[in-house]
Amino acid sequence: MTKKWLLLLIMVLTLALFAFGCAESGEPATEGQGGEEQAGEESTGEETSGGVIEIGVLAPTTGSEAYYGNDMVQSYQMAIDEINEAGGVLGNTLELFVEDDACDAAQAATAASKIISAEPDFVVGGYCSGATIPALQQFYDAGLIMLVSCANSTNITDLALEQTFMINSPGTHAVQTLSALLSSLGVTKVATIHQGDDYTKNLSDICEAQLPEAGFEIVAVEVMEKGAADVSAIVTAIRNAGAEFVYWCGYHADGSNVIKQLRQGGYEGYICCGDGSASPELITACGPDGEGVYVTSPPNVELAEGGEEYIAKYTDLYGTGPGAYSTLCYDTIYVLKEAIETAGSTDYEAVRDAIQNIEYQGLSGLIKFAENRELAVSNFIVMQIEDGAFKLIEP
Amino acid sequence: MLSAGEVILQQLMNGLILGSFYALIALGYSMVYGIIKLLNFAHGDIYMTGAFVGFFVFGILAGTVGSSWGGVILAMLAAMCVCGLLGFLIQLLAYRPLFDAPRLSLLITAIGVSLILYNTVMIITNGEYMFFQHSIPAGGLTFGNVTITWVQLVLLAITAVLMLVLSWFIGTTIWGKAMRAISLDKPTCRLMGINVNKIIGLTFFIGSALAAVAGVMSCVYYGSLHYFMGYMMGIKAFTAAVIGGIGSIPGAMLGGLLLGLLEAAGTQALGSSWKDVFAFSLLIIMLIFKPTGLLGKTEIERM
Amino acid sequence: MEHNENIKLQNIEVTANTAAAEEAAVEEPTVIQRKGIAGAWDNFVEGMYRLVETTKGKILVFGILLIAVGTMPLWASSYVLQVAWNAMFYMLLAIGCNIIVGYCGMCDLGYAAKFAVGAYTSAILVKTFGWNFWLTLPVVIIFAIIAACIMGGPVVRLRSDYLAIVTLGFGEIVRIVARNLEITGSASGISGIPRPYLFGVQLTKIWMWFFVFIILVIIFVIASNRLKNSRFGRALEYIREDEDAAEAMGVDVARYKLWAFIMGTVFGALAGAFYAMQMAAISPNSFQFLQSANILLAVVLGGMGKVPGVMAGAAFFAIFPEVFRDIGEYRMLIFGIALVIVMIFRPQGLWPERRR
Amino acid sequence: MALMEVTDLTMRFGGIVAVDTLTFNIDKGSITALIGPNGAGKTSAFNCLTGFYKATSGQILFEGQSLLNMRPYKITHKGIVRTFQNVRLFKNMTVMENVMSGCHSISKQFVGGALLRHPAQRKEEAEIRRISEEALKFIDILDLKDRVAKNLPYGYQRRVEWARAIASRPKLLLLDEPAAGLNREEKNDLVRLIRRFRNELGITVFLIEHDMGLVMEVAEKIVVINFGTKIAEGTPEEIQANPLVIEAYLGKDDDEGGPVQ
Repeated sequence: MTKKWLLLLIMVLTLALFAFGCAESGEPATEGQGGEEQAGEESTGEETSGGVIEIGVLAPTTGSEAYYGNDMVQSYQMAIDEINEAGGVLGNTLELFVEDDACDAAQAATAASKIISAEPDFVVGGYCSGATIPALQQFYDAGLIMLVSCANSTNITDLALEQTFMINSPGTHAVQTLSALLSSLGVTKVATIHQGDDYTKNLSDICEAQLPEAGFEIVAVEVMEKGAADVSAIVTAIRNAGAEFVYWCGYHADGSNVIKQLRQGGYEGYICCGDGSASPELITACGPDGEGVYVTSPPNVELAEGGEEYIAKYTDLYGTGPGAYSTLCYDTIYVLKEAIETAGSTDYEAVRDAIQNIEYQGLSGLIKFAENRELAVSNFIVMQIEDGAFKLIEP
Repeated sequence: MLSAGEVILQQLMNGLILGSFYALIALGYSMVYGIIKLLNFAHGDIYMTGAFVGFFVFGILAGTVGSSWGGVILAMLAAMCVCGLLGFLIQLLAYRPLFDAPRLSLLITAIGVSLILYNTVMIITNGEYMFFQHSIPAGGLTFGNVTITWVQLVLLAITAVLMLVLSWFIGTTIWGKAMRAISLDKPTCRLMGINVNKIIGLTFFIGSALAAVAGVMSCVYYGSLHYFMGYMMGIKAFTAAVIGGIGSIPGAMLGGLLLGLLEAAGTQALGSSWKDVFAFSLLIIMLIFKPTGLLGKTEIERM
Repeated sequence: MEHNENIKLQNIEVTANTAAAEEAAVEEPTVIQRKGIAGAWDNFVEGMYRLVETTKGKILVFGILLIAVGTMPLWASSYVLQVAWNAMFYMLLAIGCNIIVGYCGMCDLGYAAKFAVGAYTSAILVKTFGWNFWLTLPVVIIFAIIAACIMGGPVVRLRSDYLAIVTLGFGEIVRIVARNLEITGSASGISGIPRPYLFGVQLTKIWMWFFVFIILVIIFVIASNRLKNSRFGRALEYIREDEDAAEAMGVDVARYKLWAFIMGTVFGALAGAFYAMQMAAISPNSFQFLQSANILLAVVLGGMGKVPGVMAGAAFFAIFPEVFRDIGEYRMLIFGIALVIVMIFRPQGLWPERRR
Repeated sequence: MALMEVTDLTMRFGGIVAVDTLTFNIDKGSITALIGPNGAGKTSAFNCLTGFYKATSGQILFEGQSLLNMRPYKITHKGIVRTFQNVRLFKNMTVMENVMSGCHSISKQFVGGALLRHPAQRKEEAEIRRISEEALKFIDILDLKDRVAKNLPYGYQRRVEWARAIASRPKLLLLDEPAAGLNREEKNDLVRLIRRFRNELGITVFLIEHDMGLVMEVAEKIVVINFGTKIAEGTPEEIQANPLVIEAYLGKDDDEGGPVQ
């Protein structure tokens, strides 16, 4: 028995070590929750000035997508701090109430109900489409306006919820841009690689549906599981299919691996990445293999006006550079601010109509909604990696 | 466009490389299963930990030894030691108290250990991918449209050497013989004066060290690493171990290489979205028709 | 056979030396009285067991439980209800999984596949074909039986470790197939499933689902207990304890294992069907290996084969991450450590056993 | 009249012939014993009879029906029940539940009955309980019925196993070394019990055993095998006088049964 107790002691000690040792890296997650604690104390303010406008955030701050989730929370927080410093919205300060969906449908449902229970005024967030969709239904039932910052699956549009707006351009816009790029390059045989999840598969499906109409041929659709190391067999299959152009629909983390292996495996045609890979990390991770790779992306922070300031400020605050969706999240808060100011209150109908009719020029481009609450105008651009940096090109 | 022959040659090469990763990890599964009948769920995460240890050691050494093969070899040795010790400690702290408990409890403990490793690395790396930048010269042998890089050849060579060494170790040394004896009959080994716990510890050490080699190799070859890289790799390696005949060392090697080749063939023939279905279906069919695996021995049940 | 002789010899020695002591032990079952908190806990457990043995005690305990749970929507926020709903959903799965793992002793690492079958069947029929949800339930059961035969049929004769890996394989296959097929909505899954009606009321609010799930849990518990305390359930337990002896007593081991599989799958599939309706959206992501592992862990942590135990385990699984939401990433780490510690100290699970 | 006829039974493990053209009969209502020195193939023969091993060749007839290639549970359903050399109880279950397993082969309710609990199922459950309690009473361990099997001393575990066996109301009871691990007093009880099985319950008993004293006392017919083949068959007196048997035992005398007294 004593032996067992000794083991217990060792385990507790190890645990304590972990807890102390990792306290630093856990910082970003607690930052969002600081707001949460305060929010609990104060009553939810209505449009009267001096109150608090609470914004619920649904983001995957733990789990496989924790990196993006934390990046989202940080971007929201940055926007909110700026607004609060400048006097808030209609005299009210903004506060975040962050809940973690861990990119999992069941946890997202719980997180959503926790957000609803806290009775915020608005909800933003949503990274993984699969986790966001069940939550959207709940927000709709609870009568909360939701601005989906990142998730851009067309399935969200298909739900046709009257208070749910998508800040990110849907995949259909990306493919329109892609189509223009293909024409300018004069290639016809296209292969896509997705990662088997909602967002990337959706993008690949849109390619399969739209590109043949525009006269291109999809010669291969391959899937690379998230985090799978080996794609050499896929590369060979793509080469064998005779693809002249590979469209990588997945995320930047795996993207570098795919690009490297495509080049190592002897593929010599064009490579293009979707917006999931539009991150400067892609360039560093790819090294020389990344040269010449195209990216269809929402306006890149670095290329946007005021982008450098943004990066500098973000890096200064959080120690790392902003992620691919950072500006979308940042703009989300500003869209909300402008809508509230236009409406003059936090009234559901008024703010919803204000958002529907908004025209906001943000870091991520023009935000203006179509009838179906998707972005009306595609904000996609095409970039090419040249000498270790993104360069804007006109397809 | 590649010719049919080139496709086959290229896919064969792809399968062999992937298969050697599977084989190295499968060895650890098979050794541990053979000796204490435990499906060591944490093994995939030890592979992942090995990759990260290698990555960090490589980063530290890059300044002094350079970021070519020298650094890689040193990083590999360091990762082997650290992961070997880690495997030994896991066995000592988590599994040993449960050797006499129901098998399912042991399995659950293994899942628990897996969660611990996985989440620890996730917290340390903040859930981000790491990228392994080395300066190993590119290039290799070219046959028509097919290129086999030097890195690939070195990886295959390392795998082959390790397997030969392991076969020698298990087959001829006193330690190896003790391992085989324990897998047959633990109580009798105790009576014969074999320090069973020590041998089990050694088994974990060796299995984990091999997984660490695979981890560092994957850093070099694929260039990126992340905290969940061990999960699917672990499952696939276990599949490989079962296909080869779990508990059998040559079986693990054969199973690993075979699974790698089959996956490459599956990707080529059915497309990558059905690749895993193909692999798992094969596993199930295999188990139905030859439950002992390719090289496993049939045990005569005794009443 | 020499081996057997050895054992026999050992047995003789043991009996000879301790025959007298054992004789005494049989006359009077002595239970070692533990001291301190452990002793108090033992007494409490024994007391509770005695209490629920009497009819009055049963009514008292279950009455209090029912009132406490039944009035929850009055005083709890929708978040608490959602967590409670989640806990009950896990309970349903754990009760189903318990038939396979707890009663029959088969290691199932692919239980998520089983509830995926129910969730998808129901969701497709309701969303794509416009069926009434309640009418899909018989179809769900039929599909569950077919799926269990496909998944279980070939493997019930295999050794337990192989069973684990085969169930895991099937779990992955089901998820990948669901992801690749058009009818299952591929990677996006099926969303916007219309909520079903009950007594003319559309079940949109969480408290409605809360009550639906209370009823489901009660049905599942009763069904599971009935299965356990029957010839069928006992046969499963004989198999778990000793397959050869069970076979010698006339139990068709392969057939009963398959039926344990079928019953477990039917329970899981029904739970899955209701899950799809409450969430109004399902996707292959909800059926990952982690989900299977969670269910298995709930069963083992709670105490295999003991229905209240596995329910407690499931509740723990649903509530633990919520309680520790604030520590974010650390919670799964702590959970892993807790799991290892529990297994080392109580490999038979947390639920206390009556000591007799 | 022969209840079971074994003809030319052969069992090979790879190159080893464990049972070699063994032929004998078990008469209805008799107490028959199979004996032989260590490694003579007794247990292998026994496992062939109960279906746990597949006989390589030969024939086993029970009431004129072949048992070859029949799964063990089917054989139990025919009315043949066995015990194990090393007690194989369902360790974590109560004595009562253990004994109820005996009734498995004589009852038939399944999943439907379990879930619906209709009158037929209730009646059968009550019947199972009644038979099990009777069996426990017969072995005289009814007061242990709520104890967990693994907590019982060895001698009592054996008794539970016998109760379990007779609860299935078998026609033929196969005992695999029932005296193993029992002390003198318990062995005497066993002799009485075996007689009672036959006399009061009408069960034909077949046992394999090491303990010569016990076998000579209880068996009416003895079959002796060595190296898998039958070397003698007859009444205890005939066997005691048989020179082949004496040679077999004296030549390889290494078990506690000792030479023929």
